[in-house]
Amino acid sequence: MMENMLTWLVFMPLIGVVLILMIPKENVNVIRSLAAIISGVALILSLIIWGGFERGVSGLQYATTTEWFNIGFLQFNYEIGIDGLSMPLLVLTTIVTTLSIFASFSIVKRVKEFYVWTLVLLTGMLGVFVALDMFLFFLFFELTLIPMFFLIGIWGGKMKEYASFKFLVYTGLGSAIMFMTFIAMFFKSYEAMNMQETTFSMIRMAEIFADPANPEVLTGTVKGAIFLALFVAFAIKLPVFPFHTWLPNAHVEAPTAASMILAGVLLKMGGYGLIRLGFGILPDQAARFATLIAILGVINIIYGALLALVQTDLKSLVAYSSISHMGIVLLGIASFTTSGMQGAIFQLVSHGFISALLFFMVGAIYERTKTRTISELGGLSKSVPVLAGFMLAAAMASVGLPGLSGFVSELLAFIGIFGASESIIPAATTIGVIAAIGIILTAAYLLWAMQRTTFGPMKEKFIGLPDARPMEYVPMIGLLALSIIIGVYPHILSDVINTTVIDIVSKIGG
Amino acid sequence: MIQNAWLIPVFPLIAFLILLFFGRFLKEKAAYVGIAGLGLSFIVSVMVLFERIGGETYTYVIEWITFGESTITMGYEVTPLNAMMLIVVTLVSLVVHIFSREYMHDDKRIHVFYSYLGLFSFSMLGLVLAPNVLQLFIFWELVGLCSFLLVGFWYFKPEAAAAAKKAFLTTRIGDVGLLLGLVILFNQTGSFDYGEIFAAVENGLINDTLLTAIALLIFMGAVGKSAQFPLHVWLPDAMEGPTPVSALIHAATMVAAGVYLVGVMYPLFLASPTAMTVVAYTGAITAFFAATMALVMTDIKRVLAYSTISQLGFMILALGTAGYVAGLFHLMTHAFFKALLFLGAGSVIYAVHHRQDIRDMGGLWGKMKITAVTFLIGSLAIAGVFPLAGFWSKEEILASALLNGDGFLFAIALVTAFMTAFYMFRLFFKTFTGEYRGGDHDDPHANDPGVEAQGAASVAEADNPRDDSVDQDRVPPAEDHGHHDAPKENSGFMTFPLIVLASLAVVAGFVNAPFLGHQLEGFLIQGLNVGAQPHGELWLAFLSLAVAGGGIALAWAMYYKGAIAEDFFASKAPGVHKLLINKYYLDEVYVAVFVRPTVAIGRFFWEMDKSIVDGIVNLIGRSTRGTGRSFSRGHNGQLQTYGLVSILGGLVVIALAFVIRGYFG
Amino acid sequence: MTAFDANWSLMTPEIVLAALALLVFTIDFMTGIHGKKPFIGKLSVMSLLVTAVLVFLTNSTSGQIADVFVVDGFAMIFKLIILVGVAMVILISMNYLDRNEEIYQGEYYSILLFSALGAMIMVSSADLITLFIGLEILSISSYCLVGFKKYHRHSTEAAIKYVILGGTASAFILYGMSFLYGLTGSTSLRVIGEAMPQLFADYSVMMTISFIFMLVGFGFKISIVPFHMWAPDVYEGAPTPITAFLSVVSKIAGFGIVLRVMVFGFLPVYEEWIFIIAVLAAVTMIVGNAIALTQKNTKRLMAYSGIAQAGYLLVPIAALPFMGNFSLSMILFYSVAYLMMTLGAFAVITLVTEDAGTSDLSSFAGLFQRSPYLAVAMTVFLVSLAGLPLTAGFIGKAQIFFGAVSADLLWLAIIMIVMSVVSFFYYFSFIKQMFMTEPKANDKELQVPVSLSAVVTVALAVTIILGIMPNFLLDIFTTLNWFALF
Amino acid sequence: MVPISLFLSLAAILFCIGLYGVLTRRHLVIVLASIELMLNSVNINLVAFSAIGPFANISGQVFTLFVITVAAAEAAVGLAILIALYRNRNSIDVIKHDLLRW
Repeated sequence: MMENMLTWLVFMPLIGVVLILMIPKENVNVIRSLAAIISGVALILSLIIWGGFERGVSGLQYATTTEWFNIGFLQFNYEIGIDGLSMPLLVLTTIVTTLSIFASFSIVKRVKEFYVWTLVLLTGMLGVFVALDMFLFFLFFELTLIPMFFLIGIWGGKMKEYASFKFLVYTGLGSAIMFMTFIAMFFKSYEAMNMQETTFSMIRMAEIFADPANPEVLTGTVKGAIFLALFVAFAIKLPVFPFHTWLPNAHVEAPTAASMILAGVLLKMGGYGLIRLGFGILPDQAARFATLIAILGVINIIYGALLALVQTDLKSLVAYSSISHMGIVLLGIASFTTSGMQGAIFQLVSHGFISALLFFMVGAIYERTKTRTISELGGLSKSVPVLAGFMLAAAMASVGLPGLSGFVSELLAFIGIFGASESIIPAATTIGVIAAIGIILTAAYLLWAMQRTTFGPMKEKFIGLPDARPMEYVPMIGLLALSIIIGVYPHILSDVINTTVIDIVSKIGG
Repeated sequence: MIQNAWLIPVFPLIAFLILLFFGRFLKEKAAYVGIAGLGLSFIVSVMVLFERIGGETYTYVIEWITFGESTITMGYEVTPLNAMMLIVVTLVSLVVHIFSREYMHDDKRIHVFYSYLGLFSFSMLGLVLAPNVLQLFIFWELVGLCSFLLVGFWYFKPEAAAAAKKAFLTTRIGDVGLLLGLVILFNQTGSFDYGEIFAAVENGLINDTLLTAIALLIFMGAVGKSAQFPLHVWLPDAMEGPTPVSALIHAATMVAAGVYLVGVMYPLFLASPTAMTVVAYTGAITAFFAATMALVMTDIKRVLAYSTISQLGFMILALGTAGYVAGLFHLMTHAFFKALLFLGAGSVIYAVHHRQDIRDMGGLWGKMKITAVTFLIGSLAIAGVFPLAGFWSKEEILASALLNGDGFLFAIALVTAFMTAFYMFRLFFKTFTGEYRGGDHDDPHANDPGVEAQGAASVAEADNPRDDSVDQDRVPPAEDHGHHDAPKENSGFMTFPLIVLASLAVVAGFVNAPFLGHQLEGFLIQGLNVGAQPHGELWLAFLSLAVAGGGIALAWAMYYKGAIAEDFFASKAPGVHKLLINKYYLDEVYVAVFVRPTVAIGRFFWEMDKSIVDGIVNLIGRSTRGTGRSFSRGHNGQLQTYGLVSILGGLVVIALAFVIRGYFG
Repeated sequence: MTAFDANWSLMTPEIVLAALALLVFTIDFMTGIHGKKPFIGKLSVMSLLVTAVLVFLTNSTSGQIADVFVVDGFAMIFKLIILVGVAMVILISMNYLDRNEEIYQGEYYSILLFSALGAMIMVSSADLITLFIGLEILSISSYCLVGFKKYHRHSTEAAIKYVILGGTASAFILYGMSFLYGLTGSTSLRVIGEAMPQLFADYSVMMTISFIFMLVGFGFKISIVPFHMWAPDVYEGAPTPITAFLSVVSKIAGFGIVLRVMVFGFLPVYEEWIFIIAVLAAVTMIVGNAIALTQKNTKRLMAYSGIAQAGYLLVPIAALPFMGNFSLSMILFYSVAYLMMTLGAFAVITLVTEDAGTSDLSSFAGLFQRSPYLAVAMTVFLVSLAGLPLTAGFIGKAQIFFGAVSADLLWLAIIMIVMSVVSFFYYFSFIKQMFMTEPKANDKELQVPVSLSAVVTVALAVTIILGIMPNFLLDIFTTLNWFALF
Repeated sequence: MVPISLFLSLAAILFCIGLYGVLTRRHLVIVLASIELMLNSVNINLVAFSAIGPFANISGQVFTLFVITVAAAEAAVGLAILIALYRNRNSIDVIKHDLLRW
């Protein structure tokens, strides 16, 4: 059981899908509870894995490999395992999904399908984080595409079709680039090993790229091109300017629960892929392009923040804030320091919770007020004090207030970028200082938004709005508590991550 | 007990948590929860202080985060400085808690108020106890959050909401500098612990340029938090918060955190002469400009706010001129008398039905004896009259400015001291002497620039007729307070704190009085290498007294006696007056220089995002579709066209084979 | 070797099928021309399945008849695809025919059987004449089938377009063939192939023209751009099951002969045509996908989709000289995948468009509410066509992609994958209609006939199984003796 | 002896004429006839190669017979469809049959 734990975890939601399919769609409450139970079981499984995860041990854990199928000499394996990088994200996925299922209890339209797609999505996301075979990774990566397309397309807002298609085609393009790159990597590694070895294993691939039998094959140009292609593929998902434009559309139109998952987990797949594949397999190229990545990170931070500042729709404000926050991830990984790398991973996790909470709050407020336009809101602290309070807390977490998880990641990322070696990023200090402006801008747009929505005189039409329902407390308290726990005592996360981070960074020699 | 110093912040935290979860059931009783929490904290603080004076010390840390080989720890530590600060914070916080019991009792959200106060006390005490500068920063930000929450406590007032945002954002600018400074410092020293940082500084591990940069960045944090020029603009606006909050946060404790920060990082600053100069000049300029603005303000709280800025400038000036003890000593005394003044102001405001304009007051001496007397003590203390607390500390600051050798700084300090005495007594005389000018008109100065836009609060309130229960700070006090028109003394909940603070304002100065042997100095500098502390000679004390006396006399002549017309200076130099009334137009300048362009850039980028970045994406989509559509035009239903296309296609293929490949000739 | 020495038993499946087709024809005569005849449909399916079993059995004795007719692994797989395909088309047709009484059912089935026969002969042929005969049996049957709704204006218009353009294409093929014959003196592909390098050296212009004429003709049959113009019109006008037939059976059989001709005839001179094929593949993928984006008619959309898919299938042909058997494996795997997903999709389309009375895309509106099973199955088919993972289409495409990269056709591989992403758009617009649009007010729950749901189920199962465990099929391919002639 | 190139040229010319007819004539019967013309040009080719080609043998003539047969079948089907079309549309003008397009 222990060694197949990950497999159980990944495919458990599919069992849930089968169970849900057997329930008549009229039994809405049964379906809802079942979905919650299934995701809860996944959450418990992931926590058991978390508990059994050995700290301070380098390398993979819970790893298994099984031959899957082959096309000619191409052997495809079912190879999974986790390390300190994927472990937190795995738990993040189950938590955010479980809470988003709680958050979606207010959905009344086509309930059965909703949970089927959510659970399929859960399998895809978990699979992405455990897959160690590139082909498998790609499969799971793509598997997340369709459920999200449906979640946006069926339960979305006015422009749902545009948004869902844009999401599908845009991120589909990213996946296509990723696939091409994987194939290129495969062939180059094959060639580099003098046609003696074929592998899709990320682990083996990293070894081959580090120490090929035939170094002439893997020239700097080839590796550089591969790295850039990987970067673009994941940049679309993360998203990185200028590949970000699908995100606001998708977020604004998606239903609350889907937004939570989209911002909470799906974007993280981009960052995860970048670290796992880009930095894990091609550390030298990552170092070579570190400056570019750092600059893009800064652009993301500033650009996202500036756009968030002028949004008129609360949800798109949060969406742009996601773009801004993902810049921190880029900044952290580009620094090639343990702190920066850890900051990036912290940011992935922390933003997962915070953005999910923000989207949930926006969704809850929209559900009551029927508007997301900032200028039409106001005085919510008066009409729905609990919701407004959590909204404010979420905004503060997003601002990066110490004691909440966002601060830790920002701190680490900044320590990273300022500590970046001169040989990797020449103008690290300048980049860091510009990025710091983003902190002010973040505070500006979020506080301004809070001033205009939760503060101010209460609007006539918002009198008597119902405040938070008991079921809504689950995601609100859950997400905020997690953010606080990580913010107050980040050690629980850092002792899981640290060894892996040291491994990644040590590949470039410090 | 010193091992249990962690209890000091924990009591308010528990109070906060209790009020957060059960506050709505406690209502007014919430106040007692808060008071109890702070009371316990205060008791523990006193015990800790005595043990500390006895020489005990204690540090406790746990691992907070690990990355690579580095570990950051968190914990608590008791040093002389923070032992002193613990007393100041818990004491002021306690009296403010007590004061608020009466001041806020009509507010339906009193439990929320007390929970915020609890959170603030927790954060401020955590800040003080921090054993490393990162932990300090963490609590530094948390007190900022509490300030935001408390300034915006009456969030339904647009001005309060705006002020809260402004307070948070402006200090955030400084905080970013501080954060960067810490980050660079960490990368240089590998630690956030004070000890290791100072060791690195002493051993010259950091080069001078970087050291100066770090010091200045850290100082940026202090500038923001302690409302120093040019980031002082938030503090006057923060007066939108309830008055007890102003007393606690925006006079006694949080705003002093910047000074405290410079204090705890003092060895770092000492190592960089450039940084010290910048610190000194910032302090001096702030002290002076804030004082000039305080001269003309007519809102009682704003006068006090500018006075606070000015006094904080004094402290910074002292630190910048090597007067380590002088600055921190003034921090302590100021905490007491400024809290006293604010609470006194609160008492007055409460009594005059929530008017804040001093032109609507007057003649309160006889009506509110305790308030008036304590207010007078506070005013005397801040003016620096012997033997009150302010005298001792201000004298030391002047000494430090003088002995630093920069005559300019000394001159500014002296002029500012004069202005301090003047504007405080202007305030005192206008408020407590003469005829009571309130009662018969509602808000005569609503459009007066002196009250400025924030005075429009009562206009905004008209939009919210439903806020009757919450917006008690603005409603006619008839049914609320039980006193209709004539102001009268408030209950013991309000006067007791005044008396406590007044006593302290009288005696606090003696802890470092020369004739008692500079006890505080001996306590504070133990184990620290902060250089010899400057002490003035006797003539300086007399000069200081004379200046204070001059200021008081001028105020007396103008506002009590009427010997000089009140608008004497205003009419002589209307331009200057207007400039001061409008606070040097700094707010407008900031809006024009920073806010508007940022928003404009944001708009521009947004347009660009929609039209170019996303435009290209959509264009690719559309053009693909357009290509498809144009291709499909070929399918016109005519089979002969189809044939023709195929044949032409075939010919093209032949041509391709012939020409491009070139194989076939 | 004379004709009488030959091992005629190799032709058993064809002979049996011909006999059975005639039997069906005869029974039809005897039962009167009008009316519903479900038993004939069943009989036809049985015939095809019997033939398929025979095909499978005869494979153990691979060989050839006088360089004219070969039985080898390659032929077997194609024949199985054809037979299963036609069987599924018939199953789809049964319900369709009951709704369209103008169609004479007996004739319809027997002609379908004859077309299957033609396709089988075609893929087994090793001789230009056999090849031509097979091709024409298939083509002429197809002309008839397209025009089967003879009182229907679209159907007859489609038929006349098809017959004229198809005839012209045949003429092109023949004209090209005539030179091959003339310059080698043989119609045997093996002989031609052996002589080919010398021919190209001696008569390069003539051979080029000959090759390209044949390419134009074959290109027409497999509808590659720019010889694809007929396809959308004919697909749209034809009875829907026939559209399925054309887009699957006819096309795959066409690929069969293209491969035969390429492998046997032109492989020695691959340098001359590989680039042309690659360019045609690229153009086909681009144009097919681009036009498909704009389509609102399901059948027409599927026609362009089919064109695009033909482009994908051309890629391994361009990679053939480098990849050899692997290329064939790719083509066959993708053919099987294509057969299943396309026929599955057409099964749904047939039912839905017939029920709605229009083949507009909007007829799919709210299908999920009307028949969840069909909608989900259709989604799987479309996802597979789009090439998303865990479906046969993905594995097929991935293989082709691998092949293309291995063969240094990276640019083609990139076009292919980008065009796959473009195809998301129109495949998912079906899905959008099914799941995200409310059904029209008067649309009731859809009754799914057994035959049709059988087709859908089989197609669905195969699509998913091949997507998850492609080795079911791939392992068979590795054991095959592809070509008996070499 | 007449060189084979003449036959081939004749065939080519016939093929082109046929093709031209297919592509330009508006009368469907003539279009069908033009296809026959193209097929017949193939026949000329085959017969010429069969008789005086570099590798003259009988296969070409056999091929020709098949082509003729198939052409007949094709013409039959074509005409049948043409009649059906005429019944439906009352016209056998090529350019009027464009219901199916775009």
